[in-house]
Amino acid sequence: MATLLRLWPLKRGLGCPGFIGTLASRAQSTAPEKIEIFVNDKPVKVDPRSTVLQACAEGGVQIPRFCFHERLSIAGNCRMCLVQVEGSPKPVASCAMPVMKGMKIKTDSPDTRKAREGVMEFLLVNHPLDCPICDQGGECDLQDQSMNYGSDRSRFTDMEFAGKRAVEDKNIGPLVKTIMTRCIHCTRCIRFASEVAGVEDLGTTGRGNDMVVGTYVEKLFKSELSGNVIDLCPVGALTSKPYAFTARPWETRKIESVDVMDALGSNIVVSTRGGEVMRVLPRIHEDINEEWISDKTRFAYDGLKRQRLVTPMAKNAQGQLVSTEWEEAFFRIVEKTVSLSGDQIAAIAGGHCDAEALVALKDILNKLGSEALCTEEVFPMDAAGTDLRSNYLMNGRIVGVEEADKLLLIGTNPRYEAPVFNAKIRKSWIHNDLDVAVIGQQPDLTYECEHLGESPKLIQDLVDGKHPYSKVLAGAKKPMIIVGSAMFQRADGAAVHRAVSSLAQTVRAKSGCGEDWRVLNVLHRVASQVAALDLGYKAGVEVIRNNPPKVLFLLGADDNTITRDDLPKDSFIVYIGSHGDNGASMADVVLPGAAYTEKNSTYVNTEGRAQQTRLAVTPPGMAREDWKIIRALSEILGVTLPYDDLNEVRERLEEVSPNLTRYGDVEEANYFKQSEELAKGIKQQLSDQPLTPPQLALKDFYMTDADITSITDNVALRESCHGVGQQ
Amino acid sequence: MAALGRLLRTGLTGSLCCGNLVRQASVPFIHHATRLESTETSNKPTVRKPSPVVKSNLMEFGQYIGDCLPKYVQKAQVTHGNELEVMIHPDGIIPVITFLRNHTHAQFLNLTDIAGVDIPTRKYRFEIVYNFLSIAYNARIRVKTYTDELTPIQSIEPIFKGANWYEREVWDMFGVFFANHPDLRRILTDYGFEGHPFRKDFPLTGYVEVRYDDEVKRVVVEPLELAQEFRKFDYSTPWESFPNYREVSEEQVALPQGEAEEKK
Amino acid sequence: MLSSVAKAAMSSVRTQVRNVCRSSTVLSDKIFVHRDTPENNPAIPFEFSAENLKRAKAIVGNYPEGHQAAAVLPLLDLAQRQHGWLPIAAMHYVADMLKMPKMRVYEVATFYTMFNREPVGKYHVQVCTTTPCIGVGQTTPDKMFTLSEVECLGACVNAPMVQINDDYYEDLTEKDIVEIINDLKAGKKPKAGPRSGQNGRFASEPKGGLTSLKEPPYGPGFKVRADL
Amino acid sequence: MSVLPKFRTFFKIIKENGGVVGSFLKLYRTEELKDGTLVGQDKYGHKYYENKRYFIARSRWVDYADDVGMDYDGSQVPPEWHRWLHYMTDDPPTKVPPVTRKYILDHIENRTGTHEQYVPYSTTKPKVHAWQSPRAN
Amino acid sequence: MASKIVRTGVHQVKPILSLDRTDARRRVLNLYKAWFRQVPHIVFNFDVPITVNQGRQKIREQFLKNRHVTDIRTIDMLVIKGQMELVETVKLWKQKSHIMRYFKETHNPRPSDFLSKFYDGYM
Repeated sequence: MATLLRLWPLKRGLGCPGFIGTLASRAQSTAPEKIEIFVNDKPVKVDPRSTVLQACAEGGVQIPRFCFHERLSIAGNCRMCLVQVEGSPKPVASCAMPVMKGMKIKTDSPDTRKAREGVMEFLLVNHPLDCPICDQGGECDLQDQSMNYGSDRSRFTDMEFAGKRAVEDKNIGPLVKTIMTRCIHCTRCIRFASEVAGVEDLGTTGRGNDMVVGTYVEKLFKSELSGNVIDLCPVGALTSKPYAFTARPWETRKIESVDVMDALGSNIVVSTRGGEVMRVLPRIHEDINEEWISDKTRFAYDGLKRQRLVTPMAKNAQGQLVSTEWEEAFFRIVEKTVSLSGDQIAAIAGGHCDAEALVALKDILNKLGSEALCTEEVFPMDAAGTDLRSNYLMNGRIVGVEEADKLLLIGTNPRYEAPVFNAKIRKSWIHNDLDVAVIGQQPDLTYECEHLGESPKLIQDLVDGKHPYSKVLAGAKKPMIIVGSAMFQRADGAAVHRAVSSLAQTVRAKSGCGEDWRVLNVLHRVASQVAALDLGYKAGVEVIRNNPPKVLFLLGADDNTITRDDLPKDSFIVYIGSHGDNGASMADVVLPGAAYTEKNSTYVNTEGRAQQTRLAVTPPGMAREDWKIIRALSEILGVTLPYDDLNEVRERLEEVSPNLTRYGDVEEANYFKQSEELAKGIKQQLSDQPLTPPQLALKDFYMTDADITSITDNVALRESCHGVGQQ
Repeated sequence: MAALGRLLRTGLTGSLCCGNLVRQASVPFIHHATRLESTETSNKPTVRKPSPVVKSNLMEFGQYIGDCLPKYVQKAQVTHGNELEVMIHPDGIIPVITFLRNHTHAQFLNLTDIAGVDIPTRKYRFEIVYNFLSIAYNARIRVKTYTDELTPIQSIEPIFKGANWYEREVWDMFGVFFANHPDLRRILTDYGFEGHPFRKDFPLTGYVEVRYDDEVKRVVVEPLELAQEFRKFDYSTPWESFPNYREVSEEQVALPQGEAEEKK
Repeated sequence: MLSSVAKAAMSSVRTQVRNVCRSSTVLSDKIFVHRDTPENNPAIPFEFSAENLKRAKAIVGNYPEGHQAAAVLPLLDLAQRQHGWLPIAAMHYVADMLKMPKMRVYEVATFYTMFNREPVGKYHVQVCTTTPCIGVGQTTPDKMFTLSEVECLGACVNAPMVQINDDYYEDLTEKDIVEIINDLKAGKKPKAGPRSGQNGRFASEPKGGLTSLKEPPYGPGFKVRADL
Repeated sequence: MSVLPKFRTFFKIIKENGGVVGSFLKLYRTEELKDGTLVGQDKYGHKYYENKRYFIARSRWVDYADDVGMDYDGSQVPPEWHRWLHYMTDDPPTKVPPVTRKYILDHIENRTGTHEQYVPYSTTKPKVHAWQSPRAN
Repeated sequence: MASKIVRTGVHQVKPILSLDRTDARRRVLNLYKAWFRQVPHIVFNFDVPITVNQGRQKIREQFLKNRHVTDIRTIDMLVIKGQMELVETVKLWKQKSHIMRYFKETHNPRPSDFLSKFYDGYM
């Protein structure tokens, strides 16, 4: 029956409160007066738009459920949430029943129990008893709830030897494992796919006893958010393929951390056992990732065990990097560095560096007399450049998109650059009538969007009001412009920046959205960029290319922005990082650092929110936390940095940029006017090259961030790429 | 000595005035076991049902001890249906135990065990538990007293020679000092061992590790370094946070309390 | 006294013992996943004929703007009528036509037993489930007959009955069904409707003639005040 | 009991072991002097002797080839001679040649202590795969 | 006067051995002397690779380790334990390794400066 119950198509504007109330709750502005109901004879005041289940939760009673999920539409097909309502002849499915004034709800009466026990028995009729070999065991809703509502004896005698109902497993890709016999048809995965992921691949076929959840035809569940169905599945029908049979949930240790695969800083929980990361799960953060994470976040952890730098390495006489001791590696660096003046030393920071390491590297170079500290990502340094924080932040916040009514994406593909953010855009598109327009090559997005064109000149046309869409923007109440950081990597990056910032100012002025609404947003692609810019790193390696140093420090920089050919023959490269890749291969000395699960460190996401990762496992072998390496090196170099422990580094961070230690807060910036004034000075002209986001296919999504995901060895993701490639 | 004299006096007068009571109390002791065998017809053989007769007898006897030694006995109670416990003040160890050993209607001549319990939250963190057996009456009794780390407790070695090693054991494991013990020294731990392992604040792993060192050709002791993290299990499920849905499956057995007499 | 004890004992026993269910699960003879076969795969083109296309447009036009997906049932039926059965290509065609996700079309097509997702014979004999079956779910080698067991066809008064393609044959006897099949084999189209089982009645009237409503219907003004 | 036969035996032993010098060398090498009949020689050049005059367990012995020098070792005896030497059989391989099968490996001596010795290694995969730098040119 | 008031406010406890500080001090000194006198015998009997002076130094160190203790009962308890140790030592119940335990020669204290901690991996 799910076919009929499900809301297809999720019509935009159909988000009436009772229907998808929870989803649209943010959009609702004024709350109506509360009404009184009675939960187990206890009076509770609740919102009249809420369902019985939510009302009971407010009254402190948790109602068992399988199909109901706060962030998905209501299906009401598991019937586990039955409650007795006085005056109603039959038990009521509380998840789908709106509250009414004076309702008397009994959540633990004998009738309620009996009803739920009946439901449970029916669910278990066709559920296999394979909990001992099921990966969901220990965190299974069915298991937990059957402890309360399960029958103590079985009516299953199977005298005909017919067995239980069996359903064939589907192959929906290398990430999600299906054991469909365990499925209880809650349709959460289907609703997730069609509502949040925007991929209508899953559905129910057949009816009655023959109902099957699946794809009907043999195909992959091709979504960048596919891993979330593993968490959603209340039973073990959908489990993680890479995690299969590796650990039990009760024996893992859970550490709350932050993801660094994209610039959103999704909140995650890292499950470890015996010094190994077993899996990564999402952690709820309403303002960033709600409770979803992208597949890269979820499945990149096996890269933490591959291609790792575990010992310091130095080049031997044959020019081959060989393992060595810390003392020896430091000595080699000192040997080269000691005689140099400051301007012959430089450093490049990569995309996954934490703020602690960045500040330490900055301090050591400053002490050595060098100012040549760059990030791999380019950002126009002309005019205001990175001096004004509002220039490089997602000023309107990630949740801002839920309020916005017009969204202009310039040269970005949020679906792969920030999948969770893309889900938020889709949510806003469904519930808030968000209009999306795109400038740049058209990406395959999960919502409808107007494609304005590919040329950057269009931006200027919009500013000048030549383009018809400029009227739409002007009519918007809360417009948002999101520009991908990849656009600043172009030769005419500065011009794009000028155009975008003047467009933002124009739109703001015309639409009358007020001073508080922030129009200009930059969507970064790497986790370290905002922190690096906050700390005063120069964006882009132009400085280094123009003034080749004798000694170059690479802090996790693997993008080949500077190669050996850019440097003099006798230059000396030191690589500090966790994974061996381009950076390490061209280095003379390699110092093994810690990956994001192995250190307590600070990252700032694209909206300027400082967050902490926490140490879940110790760095492998002789690897050390990055800032400690730099601190130790500074002592050898004779420019000892004045901090010995994490607190002292954080104090230093606070000195440099106080927002970096205000964890969880967004430090806002509002200097758009000044920035635009300054940007007017930029003389560079917009080219006619089409704006192309760097990631257009799902394959690109899985193949990026090579240094952490270590694609050459990352089995799951590689298979995924192959699978996707074949389709 | 004076205390002993007083005890004997009180004991005597107690037994004289409550002679009637004593007879009632002690007579069932003799038939205690046979009674149990004959009346027990439960179909659950592993669970011994306490006999109310036994219980009331024990309570009467506890009452009697309390009456005889009002200065020391703080509380008498019957736990688990048929186990008599007498809580006493630490000063009264010698008199009470002498009484229990020598009184005609007690004759707890056999010291089964001395145990210690560490409850760090209490003001007197250690509970010292004496278990006695009266062969004459086939009865057991448990005497409990308390102390802290520094307050010495009187040794009952002069009364029961068998207490010697038990008290050494309590000293070794808990660090409770027994005054007047003829030979108080460690009994279980190695020479040079520091700390008292049964104390709750003593870490499960100990403070030191012992290994044979090849260089010095001798066993050496070093501060503990754990090479492996503890296995820690996290049994909480999301459902666990809603205890409303957990049925209470076991019925709390109400412990019959002996009449508590808090004496100065 | 004794009886009350016995009753109490019995009732306590009864609460403890649950009934044993012995019937095994009945599953459909169809599978609910698609597997590519030479005669049914997405590569085989499917298109509405010009005539059907016109019909389809009309059907779609019945629904308000934005709710075209509601036309999926009639369109699938149209496709099945055109092709004889419903290949996956037809589902894709309908999905594209209505701009709805393919999965949603699969769901509809698998939900209704009237959609034949595998080739059926010229005559699709659908028998009420109570009839003893022979080789249900199979098609005869000459692709003439497909026998399937279906749920209630809504003609219970005239049971037993079969549905052959769109026609109901009711009040059947053994003789009738043999006759029907033979007729069909011979290429003739037997008369649909009630057969000899109830003496060839017209519809679902009682066998022994009318038992009520025998007198002529009352005219207007019956039992009404004369002055009105 | 005459002493004379003993002397005769003594001189015989001296003679069979290559005179006075040879006997001293032999004594130095094996710390034993015996006389016996040569039963055979294996592929390595070790010579096998027997003299029933000695007690069993002493009555068969091996005289290692000269090229092993002082580094002789019980494991240098090939299995077919090992059987005879340890009285598992009375037929030396010279009389009853050993059965050859294609799956029987060639005999090698115990290599413990040499650079060819067997060193156990872990068969489990390392938890963390270390990065190897690509070979320089 | 003030100190007297304070003392009356303090919880009354049963003494272990000593009744006042001088008594406790006497016991400590006696124990120290006893150990001190035994050192040559210990060194000889146990055949430990230390000199008499080193032994005495160690005893002094062990006593000074508890110099901050002021509670009389704690002092008494320490004296009792010290006495027990002495008996165990003198009666040769202990073995050589038990004596050498005081010297902790194989134990390398953890480094405290940043660089050594960095090299050792203790952070």
